[in-house]
Amino acid sequence: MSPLLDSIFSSDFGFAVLRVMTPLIFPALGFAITDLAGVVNISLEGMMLMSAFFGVIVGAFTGSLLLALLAGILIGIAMGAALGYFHLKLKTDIILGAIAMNMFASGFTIFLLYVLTGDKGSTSSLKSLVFPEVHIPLLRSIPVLGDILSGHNVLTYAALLSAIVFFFLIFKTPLGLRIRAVGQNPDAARSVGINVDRVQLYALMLSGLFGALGGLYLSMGYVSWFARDMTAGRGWIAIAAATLGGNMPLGTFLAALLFGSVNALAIYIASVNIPSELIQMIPYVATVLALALYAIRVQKRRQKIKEEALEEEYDSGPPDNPPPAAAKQRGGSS
Amino acid sequence: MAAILEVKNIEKIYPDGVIANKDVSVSVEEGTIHAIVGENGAGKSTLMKVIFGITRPQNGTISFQGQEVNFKSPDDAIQQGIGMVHQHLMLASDLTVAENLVLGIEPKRRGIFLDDHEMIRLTREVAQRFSLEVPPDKKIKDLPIGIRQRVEILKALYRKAELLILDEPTAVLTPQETEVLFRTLKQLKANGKTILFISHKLREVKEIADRVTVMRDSQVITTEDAAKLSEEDISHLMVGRDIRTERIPQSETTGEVVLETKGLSFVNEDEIFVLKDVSFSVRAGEILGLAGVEGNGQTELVKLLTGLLQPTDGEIFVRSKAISGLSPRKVREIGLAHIPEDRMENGVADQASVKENLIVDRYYKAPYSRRSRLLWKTITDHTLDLVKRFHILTRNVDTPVNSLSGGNIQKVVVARELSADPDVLIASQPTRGVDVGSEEHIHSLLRQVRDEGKAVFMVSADLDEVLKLSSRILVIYNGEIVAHIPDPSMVSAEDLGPYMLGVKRQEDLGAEIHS
Amino acid sequence: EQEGAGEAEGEQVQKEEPLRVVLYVNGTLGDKSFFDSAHNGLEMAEEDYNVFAKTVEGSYDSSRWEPDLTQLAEGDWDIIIAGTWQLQEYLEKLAPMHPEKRFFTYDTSVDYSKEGLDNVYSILYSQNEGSFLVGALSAMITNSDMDKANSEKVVGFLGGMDIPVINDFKVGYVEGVEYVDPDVDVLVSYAGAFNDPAKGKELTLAMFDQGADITFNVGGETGLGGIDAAKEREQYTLGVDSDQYKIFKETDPEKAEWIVTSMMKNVDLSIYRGIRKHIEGTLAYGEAEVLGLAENGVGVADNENYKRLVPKEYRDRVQEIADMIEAGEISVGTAIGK
Amino acid sequence: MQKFILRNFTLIRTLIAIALGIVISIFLIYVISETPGFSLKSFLIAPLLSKSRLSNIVENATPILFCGIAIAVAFRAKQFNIGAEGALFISAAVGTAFAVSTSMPIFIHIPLVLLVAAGAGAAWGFIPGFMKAKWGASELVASLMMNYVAYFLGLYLINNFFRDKEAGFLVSYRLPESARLAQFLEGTRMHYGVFLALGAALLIYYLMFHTTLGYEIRMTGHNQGFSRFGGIKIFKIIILVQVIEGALAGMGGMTEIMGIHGRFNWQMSPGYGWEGIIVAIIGREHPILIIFASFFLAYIRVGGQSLNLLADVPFELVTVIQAVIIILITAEAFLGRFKYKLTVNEAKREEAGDESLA
Ligand SMILES: Nc1ncnc2c1ncn2[C@@H]1O[C@H](COP(=O)(O)OP(=O)(O)OP(=O)(O)O)[C@@H](O)[C@H]1O
Ligand SMILES: Nc1ncnc2c1ncn2[C@@H]1O[C@H](COP(=O)(O)OP(=O)(O)OP(=O)(O)O)[C@@H](O)[C@H]1O
Ligand SMILES: [Mg+2]
Ligand SMILES: [Mg+2]
Repeated sequence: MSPLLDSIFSSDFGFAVLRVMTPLIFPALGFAITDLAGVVNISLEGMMLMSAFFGVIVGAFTGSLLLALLAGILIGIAMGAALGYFHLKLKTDIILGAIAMNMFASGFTIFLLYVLTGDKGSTSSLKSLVFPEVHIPLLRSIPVLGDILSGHNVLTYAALLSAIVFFFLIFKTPLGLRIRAVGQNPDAARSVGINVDRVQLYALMLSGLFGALGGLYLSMGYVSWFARDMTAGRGWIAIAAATLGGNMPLGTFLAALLFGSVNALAIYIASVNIPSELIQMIPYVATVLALALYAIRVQKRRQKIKEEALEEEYDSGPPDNPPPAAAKQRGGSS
Repeated sequence: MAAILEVKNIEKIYPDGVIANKDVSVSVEEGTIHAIVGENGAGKSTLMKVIFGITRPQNGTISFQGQEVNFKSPDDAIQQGIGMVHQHLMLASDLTVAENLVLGIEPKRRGIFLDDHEMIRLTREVAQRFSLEVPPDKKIKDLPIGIRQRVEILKALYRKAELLILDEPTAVLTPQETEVLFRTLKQLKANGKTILFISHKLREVKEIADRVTVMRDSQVITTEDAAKLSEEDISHLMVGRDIRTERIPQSETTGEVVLETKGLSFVNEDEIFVLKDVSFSVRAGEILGLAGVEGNGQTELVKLLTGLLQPTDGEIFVRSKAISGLSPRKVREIGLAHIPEDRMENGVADQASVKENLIVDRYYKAPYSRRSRLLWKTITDHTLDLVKRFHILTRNVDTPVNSLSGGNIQKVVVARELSADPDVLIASQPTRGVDVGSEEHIHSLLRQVRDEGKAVFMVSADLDEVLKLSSRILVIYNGEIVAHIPDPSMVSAEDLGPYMLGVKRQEDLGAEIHS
Repeated sequence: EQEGAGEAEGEQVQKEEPLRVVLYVNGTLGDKSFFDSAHNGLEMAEEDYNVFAKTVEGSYDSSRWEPDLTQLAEGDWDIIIAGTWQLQEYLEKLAPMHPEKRFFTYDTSVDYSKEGLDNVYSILYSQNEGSFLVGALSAMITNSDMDKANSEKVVGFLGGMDIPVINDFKVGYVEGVEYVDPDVDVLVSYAGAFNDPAKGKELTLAMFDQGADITFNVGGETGLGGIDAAKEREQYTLGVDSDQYKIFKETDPEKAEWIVTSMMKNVDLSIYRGIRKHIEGTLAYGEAEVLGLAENGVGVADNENYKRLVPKEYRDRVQEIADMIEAGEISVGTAIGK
Repeated sequence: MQKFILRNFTLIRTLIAIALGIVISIFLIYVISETPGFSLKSFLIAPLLSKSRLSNIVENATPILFCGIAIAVAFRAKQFNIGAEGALFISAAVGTAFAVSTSMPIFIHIPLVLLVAAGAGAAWGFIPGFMKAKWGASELVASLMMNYVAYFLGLYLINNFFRDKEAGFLVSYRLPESARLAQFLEGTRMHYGVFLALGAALLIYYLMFHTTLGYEIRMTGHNQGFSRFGGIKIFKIIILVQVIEGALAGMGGMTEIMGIHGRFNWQMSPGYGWEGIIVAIIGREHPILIIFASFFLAYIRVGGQSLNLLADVPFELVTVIQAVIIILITAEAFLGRFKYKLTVNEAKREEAGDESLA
């Protein structure tokens, strides 16, 4: 048992957390951006899969990492655009459209895989490329932290960076402003001449971009080949992460960190003599609990604020409030 | 003077087959204020939407500044110099004033980033230029409705609108705010802008418009100089009959106290003290009017009275029975009915049918259902009856409410609440967005309810309405009752203004309010 | 019409009608082990004999297996091959209804005490015995002073899911380890899925972190992740079902290098052998054949990498143990049927 | 004519979309298959010709229908609980556990097992429902995560307590005969579960449109503010619809086990919950339409299987074709302009017809 504890408190564990997080942060941000824009995209699973596949294939056939990256990204964006076309133009229900995209991606990748390699399981017969690992000179020399933070795949750093880029994109660019406006009140956006469909299309395409990076990491970073349905539900967990994080960059990052840690923990204790199903359940149970606790806390805080305000009122007489705004009624709870 | 806008032979049929504009032609002269009036559902908003490029007509042409135009979207219209302030405000409530203002033509820094400072500077600048003060970095949701509307107007002006369309801009404003708005409009006119504006308040039309177009049944009846028409003329043209608009004296008989509140306080989610120690009572056979600038706690007060919110402190009694803590259904069963202030938020389920909307408070009772089974035949008969009695303009009772015009939606709500035969009626903005004919109709219904010995508590932003109907008036400011007017016939709108704006306040109200 | 002939059901008009064989897999191809292996066996037979072969993937959707098999039995196939325990019951139902047809099943056996199964040939493999051998080898390696062997006595087992077939490997493996050295710890991890290589990799890395110096991967695509982890950490690993060293030798030699050997389950050979015997007329229908170490049904891949990495002394010991199992001197436990 | 088209527009559009989807599939099949004619026949006709395939359609439609109406109930109340898949899995596991550990006469055992399974599903729906109603937690995320929990918990239950040790695979003990749903047509696997599903669909139709509870559910979905205002207990409705969803999905899972497999034998989650979402949306959340949607989807599924089995089109391509058909069917705007034109013509005609009334 002690090697287990040792290993959990080792820097390897921290390193693993970051590695496990990477393919969650990307799609989580991808989901968040669409949710902010009012076009929930639940086809990240499919987007990741397609990019994971095309990255490996293009990489293997051209030998160029750059081309592989481009191909992966382009296919992700194309998936976003296709969903946009179906939903915005043909008015397909977006949830259904996304489910169909996921089905499509699963079938299409395996079919092409078969056509191109004669194999239906994975591209392990191809010599595929991987994104390099990066050792950060200064960081590396810090005792424990260095071991955790340095030496990751370049896409892991890209994932961390993405959260920051996401922040700037959403809060500091015109497109971000438009995305938020469209998500909150499409009529308002329309009234100032914004093409709502176009903004939502961009959001879906950006979501494809993020999803693509997640997929590429899976097949060209985490491992070095594409395997059928290799996303194995990460696109779904990412949605949970984004929701827990309130679609905000820091929140999403923290939620992904939580998932990463819980998952890594489940992986490290997998060899303990507990029924494996129960261990595999841990990350999901943890999410449900986190979701509940988060919601409860929000509600408690609201309650407390009320009580405090009331007490203050009695203590100090009527405060000189500005004309109070109409209180918004929250749907859902009574 | 030249016509800036020339609309010819517009025909508009909605996808569900409703003909909303039929051969409509209007000419608007540059530098004038042009009013459009007409009953609910006459097709006014539709015409504006056609002009602004929101929806496209089947037939007809539009010329703007001498050129024939064919707008595919509002963007085209904006580009050409048309701005519109919609009947329902179009603002993203989580964004700031400045963000809402520059949305779509954002100032940039280094090519890609939003320039926050420039955004605020621009807001200040345009606000100053047109003397419409707004707080640039406040979120919309934290602003009172009057300010929000100002932001809407600024949005259009910021985009260099030459023609400004205002769809019922005064429906949600206090007299003071309306006053300010009109000053602004006159000033804009002086600057050479043209204003096209819709209102149901004929007094306002007379006050500000140069020309008036009257619509009825999807058609234009006439366009005239405003000076040539009296209010009576206009209303006659609109509905094809005369409408009484005089004050009706209050009957003297008031009975026992039916509704009473004691020390009501409420703190909202944003930790703001919205109501402070509110106490009053309403007697059978009277209408107690509550005047006040919107956003001073009226919304919450009404929700407390109807069980939609629970008070942070204090008690509410109906016939001496405490009702706080009871569910909305229990409250209704005790005999309370409620016309909510925002019909779209609480009053109707807009995708449900007229029929389904008319039974929400009674579907579970006989004769509408038996042992949990809905009796559709009874329900249909019942609703047909209500549609007829309350003059609701709808194709049939299965039409979804969202394809009714604003005023008719309001009538759906009023029909349901009045037909519940309540002991106490809480009426919040009962005639908002309703045409003169219907307004009069609703007013007479409220009086009828009063005369039947019911207690009515009415909240309205329309001071004329408050003065006209109320037996007594309370004024609310910043969550507190600041004035009690036992005899409304002694006061005018101007007298109430200082109380509503918090300039004046009566002391020691406690006992008096319960008179 | 010209088209009609060669098309469709593929009636090939040749001098002699070919033997029509269909393989139905209740999953999909591409697992690099079990089903792929069966498919290969069929292809080998097609190459060497006058056989028309087809493989149908039935996917993992259990509700369609029975109707699919029914339809195949009603079609014009001579031999229908359907493996795994999951299809056993359906074969027991179908075979008596189609006495003119021949059925193979592998990795399971129909219950011959039931009526009318004279036309079914069953192939069983003793994967527990093969796993015992690699288990024994693992115990030797963790105790050894081989390059990458550490001082801790820990080895690892990565399973796709916690289910009997996988556990049959595990039981053999654990017993093999204990046979050599009862003090060695066997870490056992399940991924909960056969298609998550990233998780397989992560689990294997964690086992390496906990001191394992060799791991055994039994988990389809997930297992491939385990091999990738071995490559990344430069640690030893064991392949399963097919000779996985050979599979990766060409495309990824650095990876292949760490595959000490593979526990072979020679499904391909057994199916090929069955078809050959059928053609020769020597196949005994109506009974089950257990292919163990002796029959070359399972075994340890003896390739150049094995020879390169593992000292002769260990390899000999493994062979010795194999002989003892064959001779019945060691009996290996199983997870199936208990 | 115009009037007729307008009145039945949705139906007509759906049919055209299906036709178009099929044309596209034909095109794909022509590109892929070396024997396209035969492939097409296998895909579209074969399922209708053989008794066993026809029965497959019915078998397949059964759990999909259960899940479809289950999801429709929740969606009608705007509760996006996508946990039918999990509810189905856990209910089948719990129901199986109960069935194999009890023995009673058949007419008690069957209803009781179904009840237990429905109860398990209901409990599964209650959790996200309660979290939403009480604390406002997203039911979409909660139910999604609970699908995974259900999967592992179900396997845990069967693997550790009810696994048939005689079997070479992870399956439960066989259900006793008294807990099996009979197959009613010799030579097929069609079982009485399909009648339960159809009955449930009719019941839900009645519930949604002819009872006060259905009214409450629909109004809550349209506008919560309005419903609360009218005195409807939103809290109760939010939980109740998810409980109903779980219970119905659970019955769907259990009838499949009782009618077809006779024991719990799922290694993978069977995916009916996801297909339930598809049919709920295609069927516009209307129980009667969902019946048709379920049978249609089952037909496409079985067609795909037969294509895969008989012809040379790989299984995965069938998935692709299904995705294409689904997208086309739900393309609301497809032919939208055409409809608008018809409406306008019709309105004008009416207008001209009764000028005097206007
Ligand atoms: N989106 C729509 N779809 C279908 N019918 C509509 C739609 N919008 C409006 N209508 C119908 O068109 C007619 C004209 O409506 P419009 O909103 O133009 O009236 P209005 O004159 O602005 O009335 P109000 O004074 O009540 O706002 C009404 O009969 C209304 O029911
Ligand atoms: N017998 C009836 N008599 C009158 N009205 C009915 C009757 N039955 C149902 N209704 C009303 O007609 C509506 C239509 O019922 P129906 O069963 O056709 O569902 P629907 O219209 O397809 O539902 P939706 O349009 O909301 O999807 C119901 O919502 C209800 O308002
Ligand atoms: Mg209007
Ligand atoms: Mg309908």
